[in-house]
Amino acid sequence: MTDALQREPAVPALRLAGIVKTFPGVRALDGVDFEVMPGEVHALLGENGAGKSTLMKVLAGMYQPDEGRIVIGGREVRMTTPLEAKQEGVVLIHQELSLVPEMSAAENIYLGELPRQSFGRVDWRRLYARSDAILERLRCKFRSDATVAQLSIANQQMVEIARALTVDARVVVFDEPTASLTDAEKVVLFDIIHDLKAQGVGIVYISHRMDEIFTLSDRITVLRDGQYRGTLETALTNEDEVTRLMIGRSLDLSRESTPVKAGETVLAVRNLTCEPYFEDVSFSVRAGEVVGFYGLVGAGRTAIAEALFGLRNCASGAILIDGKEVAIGSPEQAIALGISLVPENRKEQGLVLQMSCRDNMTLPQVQDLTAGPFVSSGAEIAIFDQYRDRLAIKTPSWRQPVGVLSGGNQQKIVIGKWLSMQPRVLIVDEPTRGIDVGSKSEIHTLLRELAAQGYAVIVISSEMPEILRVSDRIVAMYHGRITREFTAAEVTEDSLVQAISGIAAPAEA
Amino acid sequence: DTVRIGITQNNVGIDSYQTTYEQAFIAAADANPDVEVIVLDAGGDVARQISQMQDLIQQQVDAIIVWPTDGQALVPAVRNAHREGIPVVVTNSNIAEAGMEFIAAFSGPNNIQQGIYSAEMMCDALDGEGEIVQITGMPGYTTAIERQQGFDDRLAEMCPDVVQLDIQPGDWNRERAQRTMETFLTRFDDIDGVYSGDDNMGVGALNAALAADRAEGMVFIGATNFAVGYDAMAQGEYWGSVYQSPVDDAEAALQTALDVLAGEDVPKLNYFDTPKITQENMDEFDRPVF
Amino acid sequence: MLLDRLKAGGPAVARQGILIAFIIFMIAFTFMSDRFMTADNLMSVFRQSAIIGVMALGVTIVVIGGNLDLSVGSMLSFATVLVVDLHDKIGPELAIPAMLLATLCLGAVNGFLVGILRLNSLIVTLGMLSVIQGLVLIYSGGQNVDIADQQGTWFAVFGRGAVFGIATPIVIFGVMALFFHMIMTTTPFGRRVYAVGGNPTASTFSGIPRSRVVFATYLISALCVGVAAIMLGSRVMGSQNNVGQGYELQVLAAVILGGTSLLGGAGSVLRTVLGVLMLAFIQNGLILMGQPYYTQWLVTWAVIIIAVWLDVAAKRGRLLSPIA
Amino acid sequence: MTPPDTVKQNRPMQDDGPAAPPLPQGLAETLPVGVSKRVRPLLDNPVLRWFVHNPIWGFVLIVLVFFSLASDHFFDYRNVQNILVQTSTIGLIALGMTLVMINGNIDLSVGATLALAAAFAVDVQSWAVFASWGNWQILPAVCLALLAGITLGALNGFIVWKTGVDAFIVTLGAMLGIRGLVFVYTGEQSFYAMNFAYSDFSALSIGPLPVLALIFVLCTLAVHLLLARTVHGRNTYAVGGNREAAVNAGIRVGPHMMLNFMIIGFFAALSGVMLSTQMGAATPNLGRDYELWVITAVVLGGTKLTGGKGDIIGTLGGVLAIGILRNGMNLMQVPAFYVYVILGSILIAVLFLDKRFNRTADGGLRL
Ligand SMILES: Nc1ncnc2c1ncn2[C@@H]1O[C@H](COP(=O)(O)OP(=O)(O)OP(=O)(O)O)[C@@H](O)[C@H]1O
Ligand SMILES: Nc1ncnc2c1ncn2[C@@H]1O[C@H](COP(=O)(O)OP(=O)(O)OP(=O)(O)O)[C@@H](O)[C@H]1O
Ligand SMILES: [Mg+2]
Ligand SMILES: [Mg+2]
Repeated sequence: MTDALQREPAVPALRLAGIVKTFPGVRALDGVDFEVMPGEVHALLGENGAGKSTLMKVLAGMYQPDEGRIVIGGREVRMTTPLEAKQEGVVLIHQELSLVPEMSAAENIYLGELPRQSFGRVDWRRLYARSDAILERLRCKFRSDATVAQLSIANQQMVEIARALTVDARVVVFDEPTASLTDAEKVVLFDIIHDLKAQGVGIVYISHRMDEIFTLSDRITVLRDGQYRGTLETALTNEDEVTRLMIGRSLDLSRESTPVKAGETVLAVRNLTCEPYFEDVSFSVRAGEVVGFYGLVGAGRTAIAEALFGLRNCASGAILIDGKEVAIGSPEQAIALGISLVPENRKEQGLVLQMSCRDNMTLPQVQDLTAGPFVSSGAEIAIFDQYRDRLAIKTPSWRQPVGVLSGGNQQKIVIGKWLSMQPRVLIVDEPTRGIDVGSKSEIHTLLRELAAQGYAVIVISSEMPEILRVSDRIVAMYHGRITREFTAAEVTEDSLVQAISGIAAPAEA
Repeated sequence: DTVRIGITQNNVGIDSYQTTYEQAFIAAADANPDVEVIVLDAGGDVARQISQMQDLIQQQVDAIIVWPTDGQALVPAVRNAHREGIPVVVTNSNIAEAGMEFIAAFSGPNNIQQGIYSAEMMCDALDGEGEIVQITGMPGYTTAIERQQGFDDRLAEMCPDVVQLDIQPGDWNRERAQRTMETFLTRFDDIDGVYSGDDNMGVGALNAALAADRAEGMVFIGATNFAVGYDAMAQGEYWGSVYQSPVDDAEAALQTALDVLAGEDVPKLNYFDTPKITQENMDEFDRPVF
Repeated sequence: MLLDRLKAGGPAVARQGILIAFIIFMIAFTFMSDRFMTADNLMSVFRQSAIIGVMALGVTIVVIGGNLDLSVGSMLSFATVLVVDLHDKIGPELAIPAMLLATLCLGAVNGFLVGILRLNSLIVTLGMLSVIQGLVLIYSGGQNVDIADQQGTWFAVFGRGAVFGIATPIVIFGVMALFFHMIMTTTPFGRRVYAVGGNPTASTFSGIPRSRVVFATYLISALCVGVAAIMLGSRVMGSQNNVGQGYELQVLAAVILGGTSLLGGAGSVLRTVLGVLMLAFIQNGLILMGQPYYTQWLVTWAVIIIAVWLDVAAKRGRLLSPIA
Repeated sequence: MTPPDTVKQNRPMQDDGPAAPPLPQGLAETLPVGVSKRVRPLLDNPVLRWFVHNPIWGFVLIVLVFFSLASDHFFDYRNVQNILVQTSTIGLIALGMTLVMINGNIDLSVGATLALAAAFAVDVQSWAVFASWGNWQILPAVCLALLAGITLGALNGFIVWKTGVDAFIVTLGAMLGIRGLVFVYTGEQSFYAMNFAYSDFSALSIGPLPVLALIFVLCTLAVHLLLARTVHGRNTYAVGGNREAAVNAGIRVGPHMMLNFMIIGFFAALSGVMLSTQMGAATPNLGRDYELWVITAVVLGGTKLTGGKGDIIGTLGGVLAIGILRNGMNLMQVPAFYVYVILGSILIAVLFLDKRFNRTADGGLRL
């Protein structure tokens, strides 16, 4: 940490004072103060829906605050558009990717300020040279003329991050940049943050991952329900204190593996092949156990889930439920067989954003919640209330369109939607991406409970702690093949890392 | 040896008149072994008709018959044909004054005269006094404009005491005319007569009046006597119209073109007769086939 | 300010921007023409709007499902020509079901192309508009069709009759509007249509048979056209081959005025009724005021933009769009 | 927690980049997974691959072959000229429509704008002020017509920008309203140009190319360059591909869209002027339904209705396809009633083929 005595009474790079922002029915920010010094990494923490992203959008000129002042480099500013914010040297790396899929990485990096030649022509050479240099710095392996749609999510995130390096920024905001990065890219990102810091840039870092917060930040500010809760020196605090400030209680983060009495095999997969995504995959899941699928992004885990849910045609192999071979041709059939899938991408695959929370939650079973020919509103609300309480979903009412909820609460709606189906096999794909620590541990507890109640649960995750915490068995995948299976007892971090990176010899014939 | 004649029509299928015209034209051409015809339809679009003229010129047909979608807009296209030495016969509704020097002949009814006839029948029926409304064809189309012009001018001249309360379009469409008439009926307590751009719309107006119980004593006058109009006339509900046969129209057009090609001295304007038809003299006419 | 009130009132009131525009218009017309606010005139406008209105109900459902239907205009020509032509050939009691069946087949073709093959609905229905127009012409040989015995047939009841003193078209329109409103707001099918229009991918992931739902919306639209054709045929007692020409855009304008989003997933059948009535009253009001017909187009321009603007502004809580 | 060192070691093993090894190299970028194995070998040939990506040009080729076999007049040099001139009307508007649609908007008012511009172009010539200008009286008339188009486009764009109402709705309203203006202005009558020099212009040729066709070709080239090479062109894709991202990146989306609406207004007006020179007149009903044909051509050319994707080469293919079909059917004297059926069916068929070949990368999911 910087020597406190040497620190001049420097002008803060950024100061937000008394920011208030209301949305219809929600007071998202309620007089928030926030300050970042040049060369400081200031972490912003809070539960899902605490108002972190909203605060940053106010800073980036995307929202107009109802009240409050924004002071950048000692000068009060009013920013009505993102353009003005950019000109003030504020760069926001968005939580939800903000890219144009059909355009090249380079064009995305320099979106809005493509280098020009005469007659308004794009200076392609300069564009690609500069972008390649930035990607080089980020140690990305793809070229800047690659189309963004064809990049993996992680690489798309890197493109988003690359934008921070295009301008002489005074303040850079990273809003959950690591949610879809692998560990390797994380390391690069942290290096970049250190570089920026050394250049005297003020950095705001938002994340739900405590380990990152504690390795990176100098100070931590906590928001709760749109209100400022306090600022802590990272060096002088600990996870427990921060958590308590955030959610008002401590968390028990011990590993939750009440040994299960695994029952009958519910789901078995034999030599399932679905090129080019995965090949010759065999595994089984018993009632009462949680099987974790771990692997690098693109290893083929999602594709397996999709195949089980009737969304992919598989060339060969068999899926057995209760020992009987079944053909699953559509999600409808999968649901009828008692399979539920919490998909990976909640916005595109999980939710109808303009529909109400309740309607989203009951969507797969609305056909059955009827009184005569009509949907029974009472039954629906009962289900909604039950899972709102169980998952601690924060929303003013069931009528709220799901699109305006915070990311974490949206995710909970999706989980609630599939839990309410009372499935026999529950597949959750990246269930806690972007979810705050409190809810995360609730979801973990919940997954364990479900198993204990006799559900067969499959958890796909790219977060090792999560996998280790919830799984009874762990299936490791590499390049579309299962490389090894571990029991909770035998697994170690090292062996798992080896299994997913193709170092260990595949355990198949 | 055979002659090749191209025809581009206005909008076949939009009403029975045009359809019957086309059938009669093809039938007449088939009956004559020396004629080969190329039959095109502009679908009501001027620009498409001009393309079709270009296509016909390019195919070097011996003569072109055109039923203008718009009398003004076709002048340059007709001039082109003229320059290429292809005689043009205009059918049904005439081309604008500026184009007259480029055409070989016009053959068809006189729409202005028809408007005049209708005005005269209206005056007679109302004894030179009363309040009427007018429902015109599709706005912007020559036939509609000419009939309205003939009617308005003659009416003002012949019986200045007949007041036109309002003029609204019915788009050659019976249902739309019916709707327009319904609004007229709410708006005006007294309507003594209705002039419609054709009988199809006229019967729509009649329907509206019947439904409102106000048809009694109301004078309905149209143009282009359709079968429905003829029947309504027979029942005494419809006063009069202008009798115009698409078969005559088509045959006259073809014959004019053949005469031109044969080098005969054809007058510029060949109007075929479109007499008044009223309840009194309707026995002299056959029921229209369309 | 009105807008602040809207905002303060929360979403329930905010969604009624169009209703407010409608009421303003009605008041304005009442002052400008003394014939406007009379029972006769209102009834006459209701009756006139029934045909377009019934079609608009079906199109609303298609649009909520995330698609467009531009083929309704020529489908109306098709259905009307068919029912009128068959009336004299096989009698009304057979003509009506035969026509409905044929029209549903056309709807099924739309549904198959858009729902099952997933082709772009704008272009498919545009193509079908042309195809169906051709079919009508081929069927009728381009001749108008008429019902010979206009006085004697009970078929007249649909367009000219009355039920309890209310014109039948109004009754049919009203009943169908309520029926489809119920379907869309209270049944699982309705929910599914909203979901499919709102997010087709998420709907599939929720086990909704998306193809079948879209297919069904096109059947409904065709059914509505069939019903409209019965009313039209009965009202006119005849038909031209192009009676429905241009209806597709009027219907679409009404649906949009009703606040249904062209992106799908949002909208309401009852509010489409409002849109239909609004357009009909504008037309009627201006003619009553003795305006030439083209002012009606100019006013419609202004009304569409102002009304939809009020609507979206109320939803987002500010008048100007946030686009920089 | 994973110590960073472990991860660093693993780095070389990790796959990055667009095509993860399980996907067949190379093909991943060229074609979506949905394409059947039988088609794949064809794609090694770059010419065939180009046609698969631009199916409309394949269709143009087929139609060309078909009509040249079916009609001896088809490949006449005069007929080719005709096709070019006939295509230019819809083609010019389609250029502007491509921009607007890539932007994620649409413009339904072009047909009415065309009519208004044509009316201006023809009427203003005869204003008394210009009586002494001789043939130069055409100049202010044409300028005024083009200005009217640009103004109406600007109006549409401004409304879309400021109100946030969907362009479909704004321009649907404008379609009715501007047509109303045309009728107000013309008093329902047609105008004609007294000066035959005006309509003679349309008959001029430079070398083998009619002037009208030449104007179309030049405009096509210009818009192609605009779209592919300039910052404005790239921003057009950005705004349509992800409007929110474009806003976030500081592109001034409102003025940007307004500019594209002005461009389409200009082209609609230019098209109207060119049509009126062919007619030497202007009629109030000019350009009815053109918006639908233009949109059809642009979509057939591969532009996505939702925006973000499309190009001028495809659009050119789309307008040629429609122009050739129309012309060919005239030459073959297809009966009017069947023209409707054939045009409609072909439209749907092309869409179907396009879907077969260019299935977008939904990753082979059965959605
Ligand atoms: N456009 C909007 N309209 C209405 N409410 C909104 C809108 N955007 C955010 N909110 C509400 O404001 C609150 C704060 O949301 P915000 O996205 O800032 O949370 P967050 O702290 O970033 O959460 P997360 O960790 O899940 O990303 C939430 O309750 C959310 O529902
Ligand atoms: N190289 C790639 N390019 C484009 N899309 C890909 C690629 N690899 C995978 N995908 C898409 O991403 C989805 C997930 O793929 P896959 O099952 O291989 O990943 P995964 O192991 O679940 O990894 P993660 O979910 O963490 O991204 C699939 O639907 C697939 O279509
Ligand atoms: Mg957030
Ligand atoms: Mg995955």
